[in-house]
Amino acid sequence: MGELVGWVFDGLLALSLVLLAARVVASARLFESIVLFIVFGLLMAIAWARLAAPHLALAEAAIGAGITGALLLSTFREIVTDQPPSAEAPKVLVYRLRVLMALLAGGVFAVLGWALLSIEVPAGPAAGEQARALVARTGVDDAVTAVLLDFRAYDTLLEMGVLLLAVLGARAAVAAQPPASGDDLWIGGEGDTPMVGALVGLLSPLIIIVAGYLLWVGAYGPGGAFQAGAVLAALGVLLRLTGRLVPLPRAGAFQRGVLVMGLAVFSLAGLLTMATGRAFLQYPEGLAYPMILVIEVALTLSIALPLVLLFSGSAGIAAGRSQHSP
Amino acid sequence: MSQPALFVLIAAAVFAIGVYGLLSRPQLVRRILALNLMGNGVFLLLVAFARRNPETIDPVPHAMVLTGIVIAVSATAFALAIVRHLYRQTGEVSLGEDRPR
Amino acid sequence: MNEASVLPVESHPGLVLLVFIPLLAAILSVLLDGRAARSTAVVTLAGVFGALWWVSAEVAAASQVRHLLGGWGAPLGIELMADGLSLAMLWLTWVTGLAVSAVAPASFAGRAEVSRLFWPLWLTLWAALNATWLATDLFNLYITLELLTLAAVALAILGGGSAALRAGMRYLLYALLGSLAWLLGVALIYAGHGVLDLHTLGVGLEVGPATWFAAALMSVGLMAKAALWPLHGWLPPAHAGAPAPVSALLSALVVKAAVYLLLRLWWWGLPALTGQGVALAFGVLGAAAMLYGSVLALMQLRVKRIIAYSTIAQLGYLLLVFPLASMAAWQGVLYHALSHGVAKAAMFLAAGNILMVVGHDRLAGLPQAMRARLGPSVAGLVLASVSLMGLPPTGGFIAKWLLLRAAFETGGVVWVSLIVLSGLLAAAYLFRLLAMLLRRPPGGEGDGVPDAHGAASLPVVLSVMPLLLGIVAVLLGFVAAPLLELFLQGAPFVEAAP
Amino acid sequence: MSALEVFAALLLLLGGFFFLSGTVGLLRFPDTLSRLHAVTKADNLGLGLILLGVAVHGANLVLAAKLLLIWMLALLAASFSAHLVARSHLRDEASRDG
Repeated sequence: MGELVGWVFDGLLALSLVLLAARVVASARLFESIVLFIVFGLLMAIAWARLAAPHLALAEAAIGAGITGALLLSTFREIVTDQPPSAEAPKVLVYRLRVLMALLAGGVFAVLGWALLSIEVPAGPAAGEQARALVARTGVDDAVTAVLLDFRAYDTLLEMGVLLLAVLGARAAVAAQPPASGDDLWIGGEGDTPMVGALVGLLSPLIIIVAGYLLWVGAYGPGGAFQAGAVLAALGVLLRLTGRLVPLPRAGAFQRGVLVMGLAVFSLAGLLTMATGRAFLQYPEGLAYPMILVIEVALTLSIALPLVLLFSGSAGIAAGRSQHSP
Repeated sequence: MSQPALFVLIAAAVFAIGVYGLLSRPQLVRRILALNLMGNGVFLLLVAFARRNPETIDPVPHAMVLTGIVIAVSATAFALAIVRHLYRQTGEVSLGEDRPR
Repeated sequence: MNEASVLPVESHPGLVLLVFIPLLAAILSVLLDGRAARSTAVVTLAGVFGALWWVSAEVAAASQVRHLLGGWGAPLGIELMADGLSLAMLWLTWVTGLAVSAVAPASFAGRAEVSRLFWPLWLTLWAALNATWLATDLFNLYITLELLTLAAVALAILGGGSAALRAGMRYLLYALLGSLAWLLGVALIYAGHGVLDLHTLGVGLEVGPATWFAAALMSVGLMAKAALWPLHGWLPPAHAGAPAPVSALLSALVVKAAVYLLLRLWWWGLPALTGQGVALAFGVLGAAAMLYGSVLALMQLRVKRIIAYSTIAQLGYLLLVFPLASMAAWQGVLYHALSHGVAKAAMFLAAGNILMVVGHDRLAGLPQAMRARLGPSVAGLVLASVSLMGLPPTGGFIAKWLLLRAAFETGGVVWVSLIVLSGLLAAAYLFRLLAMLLRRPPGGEGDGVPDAHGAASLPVVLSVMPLLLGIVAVLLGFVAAPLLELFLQGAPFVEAAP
Repeated sequence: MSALEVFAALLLLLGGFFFLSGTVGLLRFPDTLSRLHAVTKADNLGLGLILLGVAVHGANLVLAAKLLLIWMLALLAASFSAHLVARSHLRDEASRDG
């Protein structure tokens, strides 16, 4: 009985994912596509949960659907135009091209599906088995956290570089021209409502507690720096939307520090272990857990701030009320 | 059909839908959406394969996908920043055919 | 006492330093927000040089050097590995980096925000390049590829107008698609083999349809990033539209990273698959790139465009190692990568100078008044062109001579004639470029040369750098023997019996 | 099946029914405000019932406390977003009339 319910659930979930993906692509209205993509992300989070990947369910809901969705919506808000659907190439040609593209995509699906189903479980020494076998030697109990911050910590470190580059790159896009003034994401265009203050007052401490909890629990179970950082970033997005954070054209020294802190702490930790005659990021016995914890705290802040800055579309942010008059 | 096999096929379908979207919709935000769909397809694939043996779930793909999600949001944010500034400068939201020289 | 002997042989600290010196410098440059950029660059260059010297000595002795990050080792952990091929790319990166770091302050003078962003972006790009040359883990390479992509696109749009944004967006879409194809291939390989390490994978590989499909996907992804025909569409606008120092980096190094990985993937990761069919396919693609790029370079009307299309053509040579498959071909390809990198950097910097002084880079005669100022740049352009054409005694000559020899020995008449034809085409578009630049402007003065701001002066460092790089491109022709000896450590071929 | 489990199942079913009616309301009601009315009220009640069902099924005080927290947060989010949607709707109406 339970198995059957699971089957029906998985089947519906799978069907919804495919239909949603198709609608995201096919919908005539961009807004609809974006909203459906966010819904797709939320269903992906459920799929992760079904596939026994709670870490990913958390990350997907916060980052994949949440932050990405916020970024897409704020972009939509800025670029939405009343341009009629441009009179493109002759209809017949477009139609033929579409058929060709659909055939190509169908081919990708067929070949990919065939290749995937032909894969058998590898016989040789697999990374995964070793990972599970050696978790006990890492100072954390959770296998995914062990992979992220010990076995393959170098990946995680470089990934922080990608996030930093996204912030720098977004600034490079502006560098050619003066920052646009007056654009604001603040939703309270006609002055605050009492509800906004109440919400921010209630949620802010709660979100900080949740982020702290996620960070701490990462050593034992689903959670960790990425989930915690994404939740903190969500707080930043909320504060930015409600005018509690305002954009700045330049980042101050403190914010620049937070921006690179994760990368810096992580790198220095690795160079420190190397200076004591070990391999890069080969944590000394007994010090693994404290070192990982320090790195994770730095990572959390250095994940949250870039995401907020990218959403804000500015080089820096500051506390304050937006200058909009009622 | 087992649960991993079902999701592996769904992953392939989502990836292929993303390919179609990337090819057929020139609007830049839509292209970015399509790339994100393709990325989600790959992520789903990795995690579904990690569960082939229900007793021993492979943590390595989980870590890879977590990394991949952060990279995806970084690339998306960067791409959207370019789209926004391209729109501010030119009013365009898609790339016309580039005429060489 | 020798430091290296204390450490476990498999974890040489130099490899880590090669990645982390530029990375820490990038962090520092974000913190300092554009201040002290020069001293940061000098320290970084010196540090990387030291680490590179140290690692080179080890490689010369032991043929390859590794570092097991975290002390785990493959298949669980990530490894770094340096062999001759890595060293060649590391040194090329250092030389190009030296030139670019030297000209950047003058090149971006007066544009505070641009130079504030240039340093962290370039230093991160450097770290990402070095990480790519040293990586052996397929998923780690996905991350370094993304680092390269984001840094390269950000640099390409730096300070540009809407045309640069458009070109950057196109570049980004191609590159992200390439990354996704790579990632999908990695997922397939991990599902089928349970490992991500290139060398572990290469040993005792059992080949199924999924592995073939993965290899094809990863190759197509890399081709998109390397602008190999027919996925080259993004390169000319992006490389021609970027600031000159950035064009030099993109053309000498970034596109080569993708070709480098193509070689690593097939010759190290999937040697069992690298047979006749694959070799022929890559040979045909390489030939198409060589001919197509050359013909289009012949048709361009702007200096930077010619150089950009020339990049497409010259990258095609690197694929010839697949059909020729011999030690001579390997040597030739390796040396071609080096000499092309140096020559291209010289040419883009020279083109940047022309753009700066004349105000445009259309193919018209240089006005008399500006010839003196542009003298060293044009001289550098000439030397670099001589090397690209493959005339003695340059580095390009050595590369093309080795390739020709390989084609005679193992290839056959088709490949020989291809190399000869492509060399002639290169000579044609480069002579055309030089002749158009050096002719007397038609109609005496004027000829629509924008004149008022044409009088921009040229800082000395900008002026001489193309010439210096041009000289290096020539000198490469004289030091080939010792360099090749080092860079052939760990090559996938053995010297044919004499 | 124990009596407790039957009770939990009933709560879950009832919660599902409210969710369903909320969705029907969302689809069938004529204008923004009445749709909002249907979806917020019915869904909040439905969620509450389902969480209660889960809590009864789990029979664990810590779990129940967590579920209560979830419900409170969902209520907060729902009321706030309903408020904003309604406000934006009224503003649109005003601008259209004026």
